[in-house]
Amino acid sequence: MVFSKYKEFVEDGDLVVAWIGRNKLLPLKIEDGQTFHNQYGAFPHSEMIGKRYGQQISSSAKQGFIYLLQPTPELWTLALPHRTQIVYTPDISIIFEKLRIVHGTRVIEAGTGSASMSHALSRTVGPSGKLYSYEYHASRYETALQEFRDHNMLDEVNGNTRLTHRDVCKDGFEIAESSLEVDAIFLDLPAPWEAIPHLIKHVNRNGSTRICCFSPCMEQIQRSATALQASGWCDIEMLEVSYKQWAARKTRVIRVDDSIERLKEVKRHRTEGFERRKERQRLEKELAESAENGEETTDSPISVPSEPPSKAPATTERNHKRIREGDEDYEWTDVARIDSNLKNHTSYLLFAVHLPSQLDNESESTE
Amino acid sequence: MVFSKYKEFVEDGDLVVAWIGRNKLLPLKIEDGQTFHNQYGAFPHSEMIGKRYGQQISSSAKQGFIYLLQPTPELWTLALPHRTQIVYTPDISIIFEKLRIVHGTRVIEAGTGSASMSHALSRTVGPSGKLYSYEYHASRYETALQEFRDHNMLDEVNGNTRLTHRDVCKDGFEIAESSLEVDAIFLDLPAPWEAIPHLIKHVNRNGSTRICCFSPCMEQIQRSATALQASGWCDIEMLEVSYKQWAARKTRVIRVDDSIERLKEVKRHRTEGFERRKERQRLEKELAESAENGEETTDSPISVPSEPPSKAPATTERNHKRIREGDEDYEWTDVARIDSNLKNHTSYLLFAVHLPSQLDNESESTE
Amino acid sequence: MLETSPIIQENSPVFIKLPSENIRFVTLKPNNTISLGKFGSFCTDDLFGKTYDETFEIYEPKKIRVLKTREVQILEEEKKTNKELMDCRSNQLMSQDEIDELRKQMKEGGLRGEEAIRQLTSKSLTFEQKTQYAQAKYVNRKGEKYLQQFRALRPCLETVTEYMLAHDQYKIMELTADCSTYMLTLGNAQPGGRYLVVDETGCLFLGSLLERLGGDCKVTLVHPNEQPNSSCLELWGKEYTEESLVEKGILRTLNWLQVIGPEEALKDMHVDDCTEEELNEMKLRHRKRYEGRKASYARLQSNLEDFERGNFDALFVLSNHTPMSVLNLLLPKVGSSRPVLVYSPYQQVLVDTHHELFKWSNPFGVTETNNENKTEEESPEKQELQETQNAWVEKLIMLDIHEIRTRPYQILPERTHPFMSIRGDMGYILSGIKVLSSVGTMAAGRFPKRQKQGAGSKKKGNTRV
Amino acid sequence: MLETSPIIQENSPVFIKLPSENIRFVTLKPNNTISLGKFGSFCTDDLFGKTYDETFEIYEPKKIRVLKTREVQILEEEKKTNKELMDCRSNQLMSQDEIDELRKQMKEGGLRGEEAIRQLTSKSLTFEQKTQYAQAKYVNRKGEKYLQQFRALRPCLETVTEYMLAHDQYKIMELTADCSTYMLTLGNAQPGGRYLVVDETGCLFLGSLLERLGGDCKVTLVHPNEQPNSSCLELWGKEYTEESLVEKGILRTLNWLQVIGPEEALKDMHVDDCTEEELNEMKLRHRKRYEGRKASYARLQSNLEDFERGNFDALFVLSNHTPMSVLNLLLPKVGSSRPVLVYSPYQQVLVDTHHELFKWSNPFGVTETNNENKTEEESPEKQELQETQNAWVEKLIMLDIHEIRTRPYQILPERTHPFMSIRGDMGYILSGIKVLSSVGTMAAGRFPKRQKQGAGSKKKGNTRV
Repeated sequence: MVFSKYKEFVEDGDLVVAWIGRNKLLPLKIEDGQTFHNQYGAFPHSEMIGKRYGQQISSSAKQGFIYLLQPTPELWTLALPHRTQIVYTPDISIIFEKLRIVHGTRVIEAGTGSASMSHALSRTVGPSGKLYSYEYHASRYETALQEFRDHNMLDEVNGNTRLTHRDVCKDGFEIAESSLEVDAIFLDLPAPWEAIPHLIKHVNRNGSTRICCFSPCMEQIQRSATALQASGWCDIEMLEVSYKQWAARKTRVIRVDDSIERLKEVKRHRTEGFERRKERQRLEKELAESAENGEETTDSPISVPSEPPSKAPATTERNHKRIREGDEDYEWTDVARIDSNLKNHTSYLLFAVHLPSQLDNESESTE
Repeated sequence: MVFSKYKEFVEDGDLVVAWIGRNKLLPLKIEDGQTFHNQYGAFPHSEMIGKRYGQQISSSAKQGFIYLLQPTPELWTLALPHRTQIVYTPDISIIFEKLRIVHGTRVIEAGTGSASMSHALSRTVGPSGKLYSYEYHASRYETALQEFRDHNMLDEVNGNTRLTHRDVCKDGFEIAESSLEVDAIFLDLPAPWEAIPHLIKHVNRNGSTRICCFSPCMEQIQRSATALQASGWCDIEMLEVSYKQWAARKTRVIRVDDSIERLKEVKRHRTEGFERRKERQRLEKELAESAENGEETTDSPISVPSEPPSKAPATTERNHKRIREGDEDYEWTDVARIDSNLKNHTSYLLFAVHLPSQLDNESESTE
Repeated sequence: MLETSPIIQENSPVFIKLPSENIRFVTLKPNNTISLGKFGSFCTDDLFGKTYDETFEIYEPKKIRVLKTREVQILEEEKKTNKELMDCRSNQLMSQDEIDELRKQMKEGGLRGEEAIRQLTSKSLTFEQKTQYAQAKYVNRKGEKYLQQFRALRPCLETVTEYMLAHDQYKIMELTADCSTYMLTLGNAQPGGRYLVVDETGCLFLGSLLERLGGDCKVTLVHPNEQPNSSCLELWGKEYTEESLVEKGILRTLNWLQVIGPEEALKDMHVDDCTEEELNEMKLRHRKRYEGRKASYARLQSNLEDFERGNFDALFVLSNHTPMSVLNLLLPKVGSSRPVLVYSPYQQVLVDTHHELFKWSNPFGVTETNNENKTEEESPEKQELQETQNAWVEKLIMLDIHEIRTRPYQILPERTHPFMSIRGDMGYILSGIKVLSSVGTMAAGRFPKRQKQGAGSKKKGNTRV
Repeated sequence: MLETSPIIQENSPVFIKLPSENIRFVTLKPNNTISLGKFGSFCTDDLFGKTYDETFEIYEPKKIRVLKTREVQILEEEKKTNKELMDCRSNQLMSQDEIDELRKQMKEGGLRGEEAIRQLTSKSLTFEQKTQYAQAKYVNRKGEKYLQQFRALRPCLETVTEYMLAHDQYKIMELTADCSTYMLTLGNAQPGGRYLVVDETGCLFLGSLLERLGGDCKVTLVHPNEQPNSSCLELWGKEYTEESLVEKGILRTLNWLQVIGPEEALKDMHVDDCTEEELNEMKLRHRKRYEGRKASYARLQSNLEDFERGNFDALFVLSNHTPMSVLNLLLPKVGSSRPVLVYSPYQQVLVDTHHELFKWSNPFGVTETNNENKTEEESPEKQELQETQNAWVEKLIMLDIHEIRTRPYQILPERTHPFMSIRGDMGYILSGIKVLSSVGTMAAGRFPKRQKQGAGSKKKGNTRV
């Protein structure tokens, strides 16, 4: 099955997802003798073998660390190489809800793309389910095939996934050796409406079949909706997934009283300075008078060294240094902060249901 | 000007907005001799005259109260009688930002509708600005005219607003006695694209003119965008206003330890009960044996009155009564709660700018 | 494994969705009449053998037929159109004459409701003719009373949640289907998994987990009362009841008192062995009770052993208790590299939890040493870890607070827009992944910055402002 | 009143928006060369007399012309198309041959950048041909270097805020234009108003307020340092500088020390009167300094008197200080029935403030009695209120926390969708209206339920979980 069953220890040949830093994950194929490098140093794979999944690995020079995580479709989605725009986990999870993707579900997916959806589907439908994935683009197909093989997903190697190189819009979904009937269909295609007419052969005869068309533009959705209706799908719904991610942060509690205290210190500071300046002026004046020299000096730079006031305004000094968030010398309050870059849109999700009663319609109309 | 200038005291003849309860506001025309009634009692207007704006007024029987607020366009929006779907304050405020509605702006608005936008525009453009409002629907026009008159908005009575009964899509915006040139245009019409060609006569010759089309459906926006482009508008942008309102609330802090304590009490309670039951069984058995009667009674209702355990589980009792939010006997934490009904959509807002250079285009093309 | 069928059968659980969008739950006992109030009634037997999700019409009293897809499509279109008319700029004044004319037409024509609606709403739905909208709105309201149709839905995450949100949203902690499915996905719920669950949503979430995995999983449910509140489970059918799940070996339950005091809990449940002789002498009822108690004890012992073994594949927390008080007790039982998911109706609760989890750490190996004698067969790597147990701590990384929701649209020709108003409440989800950190390397120089342990977050609670 | 003109003039403030979407601020001194880096340079004189918002092309070194609307429309369309291509499902593999071909074509053809883009992007933008998208994306990036165009924007709420968010978002407390305009609207900002403002956004908000009212208002700005930080004001032009505003009588400023200790503040500023004789004997510079100090004293006195008079038409707070510490000092100065608006980048800060404001009350009339001798001409009603001052308290009602933001769309034929990613940060606004409540009636029976005064919100801060 996809990736492997839950396991505790990292073995030679495993695929791991390495946590490098916040929002920075990398896939790593463990091969004894290899070494992973990043800005914090070298991480020999030999040091990783036998470690627990989730365990921290230090670089050889102990300059930094990574964590080795066991891959899941969700971690894979964050770490995978992008061949196309990918389907992210929030969209995937809503599609699972609406398409009733559960253990045992048989699913058609076209196209495969970067395969983030494929991994999630394969995982959830499990050994009693089946994923039929179609990809039109030749090199993307080849890459996905290799990936599925590496991840133990292919049905030929005890997995549940069948990958086909096909332009489904032109050639449909039929697979020679078997009659294909599915519970759920996911179309992530530029023109889903061209594929929809081919699907009627593959819907359930004795139960409902659900479909999702995933398209970024409103006009694509409108065309797909028309095509679905024409093919006898009903319960046509459209929605967008709105998703935000927040981090817990701290923000300083500063009271007006604090600022008033600082203003008072500034005033005291100035008053002291003023007193000192007055005294200095008096001295200078005496000096000048004694030297018969009337030139004013108050506004020019003064060479007489001015002492700092006895009480340095500590708060002012503090304001000059950058305060670390959560610094114990200050008071903080807990807040939530959203990512500064927000995914405002991925795609519109169009859903519909096909029911056996439609097949009666068809047989009636052909009778 | 719209409503009146800020004032301190309620006078006979004033329009006030009465706060009746959370999210419940009503317009009230103060007329000596009249009385306002609600479920809390009677509120004679005579008691309101001379009171401060913002002051609480008790019902005659002191059973309840209202607050008298001085009307603002925003309070009016919450209190006004709905003649059509209204434009709400969040949309209004974004439209003001995008159309650069400021002191002195000259604005066209069509249609007037329930006039929530009209009030806000009239207020903000102020005495040096001008609002030209158009309404097609005869009875809505009449109602709005009376309302504008009552609210001191009409230009004929020292205000800044001119209301015209007109189908602008058919007959355009021209006003006989003056040449109309404006800085901003707001179209809240079923088919704005029909009105757009008429606007070219009314854009600024020496500066930019901005427009907003306010339409609930995507297809209306698409048509309007095409019409704007055809009329030489540029900088075409579309957006939706997303708005949420939160209330500060408290939620209880309950720790697992609290539940463990309760489980322990239940256990103690049961053990005590079990001991008592065992004792009772023993007594009953003796009784039965002495009476030569072997019938078991433990599972049948028992008539021997069972005493409550010495320590009643107070927490359990508490769980049965409804706890008031913020009850001092409990621990609470502060949270925010959204309204349970969320405005998911009002309208799409389409904006564009008209520049004097377009007028050069036109003169060129007519030359 | 839990069976599911696309076909409605005797004793199947069914959600009946009415034209009014109201939704009801029934278990279809044979030869029973189900009354839908003004929408009519039908006999359960007539549904057996039919497919879930179909739309049925009560065309004569107690007679039902499946509506063909085309008919359903037309009904949907009308319903959407009318919904839009109600939402969308339709607060127009409507003359009494117009209303009366409509009433007359419907009455005299003797039209079936759906036809009346079709006829009226299909007529000139241009934006210019708003008054017609108002008419259609009126007709729709009438129509709802005439349309004798319903859909028979299969229990599923979406439908069960919709039902519960409509009927008792606080009982399920206002949990939306969107939050449940996102937690299941982030939690890597997969067939064969072993999960630790705290679920105070009447086990709505647990039901969704079991549905997704078809019951191919082991779940330990920790609950705050003597018995768990699992009232939502039966909405998935009788196979999903707590009793059935426990019997099938899918579900184990423990209450908090048992979790914190396993020995005492076992002692309380202990039953002295009876000899064969004593057993034979017992009355049948007494013997059954004895055997029941013995079985309960064995089950508790097994549940506790399984719990102590830890290494769960995910932890899901949906609790009215302060999350950290739950997590402190359960995090040590989660496997390394495994996800932890916490739900709350309030973002702020999760912000606090996030801050506390950021600081949370737990010496690794301590829980294993408790049952050292049971782990003799473990790999040498693990033993090595145990030897240097003080050098390793469990921590959480990738902590994030998620807000997920769906925004539904009306999708109709020339009238595409998001629904005007939707449900506002929604919850938040905190996620993290458990890892093992080396205490030794944590002080190293170039390591990524981390917040100082125990950095003071002085609360502004009682201080003067 | 502050003047505005749609025509660019000598010393006008202008925001230059480049094809890269970068935005720069310049004040147009006469006969100056403005360099736009790779986009070329132009002479300021050539902009004078032109209309704001137009798009200019640098068609020869230092020569500019206004682009006609049609040309601008085409550029916009291309830019949007390219933006979409970058956002939208375009992470395709692109062959090096394709890239090289494009490079060659652009180089050999000697096309002007805009023409190259038009030619390439207009070609077969179907969804099937994704590789073309990637090409267009590449061309666009190149194109930005060739397009020698810019727009000359007038300072306004939207543009100034966009500029500040791009250049120093923390200086302006991440205040968005959407929040500013919503506060101005909810705050009923209207010509002739008298406002109390705490603005630590570099006076970005204050600038927006003055822009909206055309300066037809009186504003008292309370600030935390000796002098206010009003660095954003100059972005609206020289008429908007603090000095100019103070001189015109539009702006008064007070720092917190002056607010809490007016007598001492005045005493500190006091200057002994000089006789006419002494003045005549003074050196000019000394005399100027003396007069300056006298004027400062008079201004402070006037500012303080005006502040003490209270009755402001709205209070706007955008402060890094805990809102309640600000509100405690300023709420008594707000007029009854007048709005109070508080901005924060964080919702939680406003939740706390909301809870505290819910409990806040202030005896009414106390502030008036301080300057009793100044209020002799007041109405009998007011005097009556003062007599029973203990019976009335100031409170806030209609407290709400608002979240407002805009969601921009790409609007292109066949390619309509919301922008793929937008700025995530945004602030929140707390609003309320000040009222006068009767202490006597507050205990009456049927009054709407209210939270008990001082109801304990025990913080979970240091307690064990």
